[in-house]
Amino acid sequence: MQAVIAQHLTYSYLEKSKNRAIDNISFQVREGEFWAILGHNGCGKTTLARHLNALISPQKGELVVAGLDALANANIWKIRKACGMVFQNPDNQFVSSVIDEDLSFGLRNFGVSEEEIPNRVKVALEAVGMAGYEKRSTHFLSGGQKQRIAIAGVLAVEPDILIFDEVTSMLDPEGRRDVLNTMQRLRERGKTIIMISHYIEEAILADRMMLLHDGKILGIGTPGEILPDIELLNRTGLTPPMAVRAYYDLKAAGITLKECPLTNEELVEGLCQLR
Amino acid sequence: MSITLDSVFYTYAPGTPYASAALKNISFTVEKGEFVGIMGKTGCGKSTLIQLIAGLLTPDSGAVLLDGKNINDKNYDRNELHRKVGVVFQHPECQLFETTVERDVAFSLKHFGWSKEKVQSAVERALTMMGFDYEKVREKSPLEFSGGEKRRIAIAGILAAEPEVLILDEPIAGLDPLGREAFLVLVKRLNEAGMTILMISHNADALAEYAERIVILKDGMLFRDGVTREVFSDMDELQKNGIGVSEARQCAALLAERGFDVAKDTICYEDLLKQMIAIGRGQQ
Amino acid sequence: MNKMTTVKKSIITAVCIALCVVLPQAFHAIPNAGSIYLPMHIPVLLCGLICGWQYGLLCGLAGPLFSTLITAMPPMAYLPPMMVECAVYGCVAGLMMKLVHTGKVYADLYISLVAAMLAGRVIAGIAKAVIFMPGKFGMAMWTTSYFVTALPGIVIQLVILPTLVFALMKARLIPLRYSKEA
Amino acid sequence: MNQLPTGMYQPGTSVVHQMKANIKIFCFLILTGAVLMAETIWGYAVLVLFSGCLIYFSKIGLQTALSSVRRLIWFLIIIFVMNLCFYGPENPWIKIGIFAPSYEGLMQGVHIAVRVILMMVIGNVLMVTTAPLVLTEGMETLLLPLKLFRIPTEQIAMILSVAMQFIPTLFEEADMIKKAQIARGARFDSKKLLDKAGAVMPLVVPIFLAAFKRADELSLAMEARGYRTDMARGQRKFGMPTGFEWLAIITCSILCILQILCL
Repeated sequence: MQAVIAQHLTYSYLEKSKNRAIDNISFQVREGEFWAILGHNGCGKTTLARHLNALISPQKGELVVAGLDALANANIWKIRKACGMVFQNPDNQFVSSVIDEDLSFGLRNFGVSEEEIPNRVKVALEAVGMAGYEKRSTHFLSGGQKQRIAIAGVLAVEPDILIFDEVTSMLDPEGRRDVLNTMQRLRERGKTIIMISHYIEEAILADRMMLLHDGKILGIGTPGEILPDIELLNRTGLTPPMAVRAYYDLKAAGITLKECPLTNEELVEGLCQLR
Repeated sequence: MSITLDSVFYTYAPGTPYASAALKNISFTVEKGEFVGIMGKTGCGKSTLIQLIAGLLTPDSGAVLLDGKNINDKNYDRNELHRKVGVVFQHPECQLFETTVERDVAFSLKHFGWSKEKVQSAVERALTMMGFDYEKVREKSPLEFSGGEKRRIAIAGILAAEPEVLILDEPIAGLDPLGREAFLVLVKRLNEAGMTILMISHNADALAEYAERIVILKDGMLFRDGVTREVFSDMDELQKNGIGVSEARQCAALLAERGFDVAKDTICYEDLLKQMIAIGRGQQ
Repeated sequence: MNKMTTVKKSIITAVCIALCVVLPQAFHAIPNAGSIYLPMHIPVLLCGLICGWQYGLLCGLAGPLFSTLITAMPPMAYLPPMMVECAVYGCVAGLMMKLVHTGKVYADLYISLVAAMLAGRVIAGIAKAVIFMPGKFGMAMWTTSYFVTALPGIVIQLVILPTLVFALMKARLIPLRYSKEA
Repeated sequence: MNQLPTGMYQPGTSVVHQMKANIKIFCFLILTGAVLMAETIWGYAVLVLFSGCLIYFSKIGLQTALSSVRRLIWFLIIIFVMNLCFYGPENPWIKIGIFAPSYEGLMQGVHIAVRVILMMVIGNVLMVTTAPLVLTEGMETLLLPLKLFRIPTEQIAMILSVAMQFIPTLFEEADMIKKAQIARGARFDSKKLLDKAGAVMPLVVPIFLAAFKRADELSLAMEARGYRTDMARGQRKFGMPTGFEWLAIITCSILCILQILCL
């Protein structure tokens, strides 16, 4: 089953403008896949993400999310239920300063019964590793914890697809690790995850990745296919991971590793294998 | 211009449940022209520290000295402090408010008594330095620009005053890779021209590459203060305390684990690469 | 930017209510700020101008109330007349923006603001005379407390509020009133 | 402004602390009515006695209960003196220029002063025993009857909850903006009227821009989480009042009725 099917999506904020936020985007995400969408600021990542959550309806092209046609107005709320979205700034996502109140927000919106709400809240908090935080205030949490609560708020509605729109960009390294670990856990539970980021290191975790530049797709493939292509990364305005850079610099010095490493572990392994 | 903190103590909101980020007995001196990186976990007191240096907070006890003069003395000239110490806060783009870019950048020059020509040339210089075409942007509203551009305009507003000390709080957080690189190169250039730089960052790679000295705070106390190379060489201890080290340093540690001979003070990519080439050649 | 959804108007109202609490505190260090700048009126008027009369009304009622609850300022005894005054500000500002369409944003804003500030002061004065302090609140006291001491505040608000509206339009946080201006 | 104000709330375990916020606000409203209705000496005496009991049961101490009275003491004295001197000029004790103190004036002055003090004491008890957040939650339930007038109470409750949640964040943000502008050399102390307006611009404009940006992002996040104002949502449920709470409501109501009857 395909979680997302996008065909020739095109969108511009000012109608009839030549300045397109996204331009002729086509891709398919299979259920349970972890996608990373990368590009520099203003490349159209966020516009694309908002399409997937029906915050923006497609101007041109076709989009099917979780089997629902995004062009049909009647599907908007169904899509938002099936496809949750977590945003960049953890402070701007809470509707209540009491955690369980905030988590019940989405549930009440989608008509979950009052009896079921406490249980759903509990399960969602456990899933992000914040069990027992129901009655706490959001104001005394660290950035990473806040973002995990925001994820729990989306998770409580039990969506099949989760979109993370630069959720780590305002966090410190510890918070980032926290949130990335949470994503990994969700992926193991079979959720489809689409992560938008400009940290190339985060893309290494993904099954497939997409490079966006000026609203156009420059490349789609596995990290193993995309990341070693330094020329492509440069065109997108990204810098390659250190291991990839080292691979080419070593090659230039006459040392060729068996295959291009993506992580430092693989790089060290590669050096060992020269023996 | 040298900055000295002499056994500074500070408590936030004493006696309330919100009491936080206290500084305890902080002493160190930054000499003119240094590039100092400041690290520490969120809530360790980094931001308090720079606010004390900028004279925005007054220490409970101890003194903050600029060129040997206590900035909290009654007869210390605050205007001089604001002129000599430029502070780029986190998300500086939030400070913009004027109707045109030119007026906003010139805002901090208002009280200097400079001539119109001097103000204009300072504004032009600062905007050009931040990569703008002065004539093109001067009449535009600063609010119309994109996030990254706004940040550059705001920073131009600080640089226009030609401060001797530049304090930066997480200046590259949220920028994309190219923006990050360009900004760090610019800061390095300013530093080479004699400006003292204090930069708070979580980005250990950036600090490893550019800062000469690292100060690390932990729970409001000075945890490390030393040459970048030496501070980062103690990787295990830092990581145990929640401080990340540069990627090159981590990679060097991985190599050492596998029995390769790698110097402990390998913190930049260039150093690492040289040693990896040596290792590779040895292997072959 | 297109028209604002009701969700967005609601949340703008919420931040304006929050600013009724925050702004007076932010002005704290400025001498006499409370009586000169009347900081609590700014978010209320702005909310009315941008979101409409219902939202302005709510902001005018809830803003002072929250401020009393959280910062204990204004004191409980001043709260009811203050709520009436602010509610009228927000409400009238919103109504006037709906009724007045001169084709110039500045003109619309000035007319709406002046009308709102006059109406608020008149109605708060009547309310005080009739309900809150019957017998002791006369014409002389009303003119003094609402106009003479507040005059600088009125002038300052006529400068601040249009500037704010324009800044928000420029930053594309609220839609343009007339598509040509910007 | 390093410090986040928590209002007057002081945690405690007294019976008044433990009452539900909506019941407390309801009682407060009834009592306010009673104070406004009071006309006779006996009416006031009963209310003073009741306030005394209230302070005793809430265990907050006389000091705290009277704290805001002390802050407004000059205001009270001025009101008292004005009433004393101007209220009943028909048969004054003595007439000096426009000052004409009289018995009626004295009574009117006492009347107003006692009324204000009583209101403040009762208000203080409410605010000292209830955390601000809980107070707003309490208010939300009291809004429910407005539904009869087709007022969108759920939307209002949501707005109030979001406003409450934003206050600490905006406090911090406003503080940082202020510091940043001071570091840029902003001065807030100019003398001329129009300069004064200009002087606060560096503070006001960025604070509003930041706040509206937050509003923009949050409204988007709420829509993404399925919020819509055009459809009924689930509602939080509140428990029935406990025995003590019924007692409190009944006592307050009796007080209010007594005051009306004493008229």
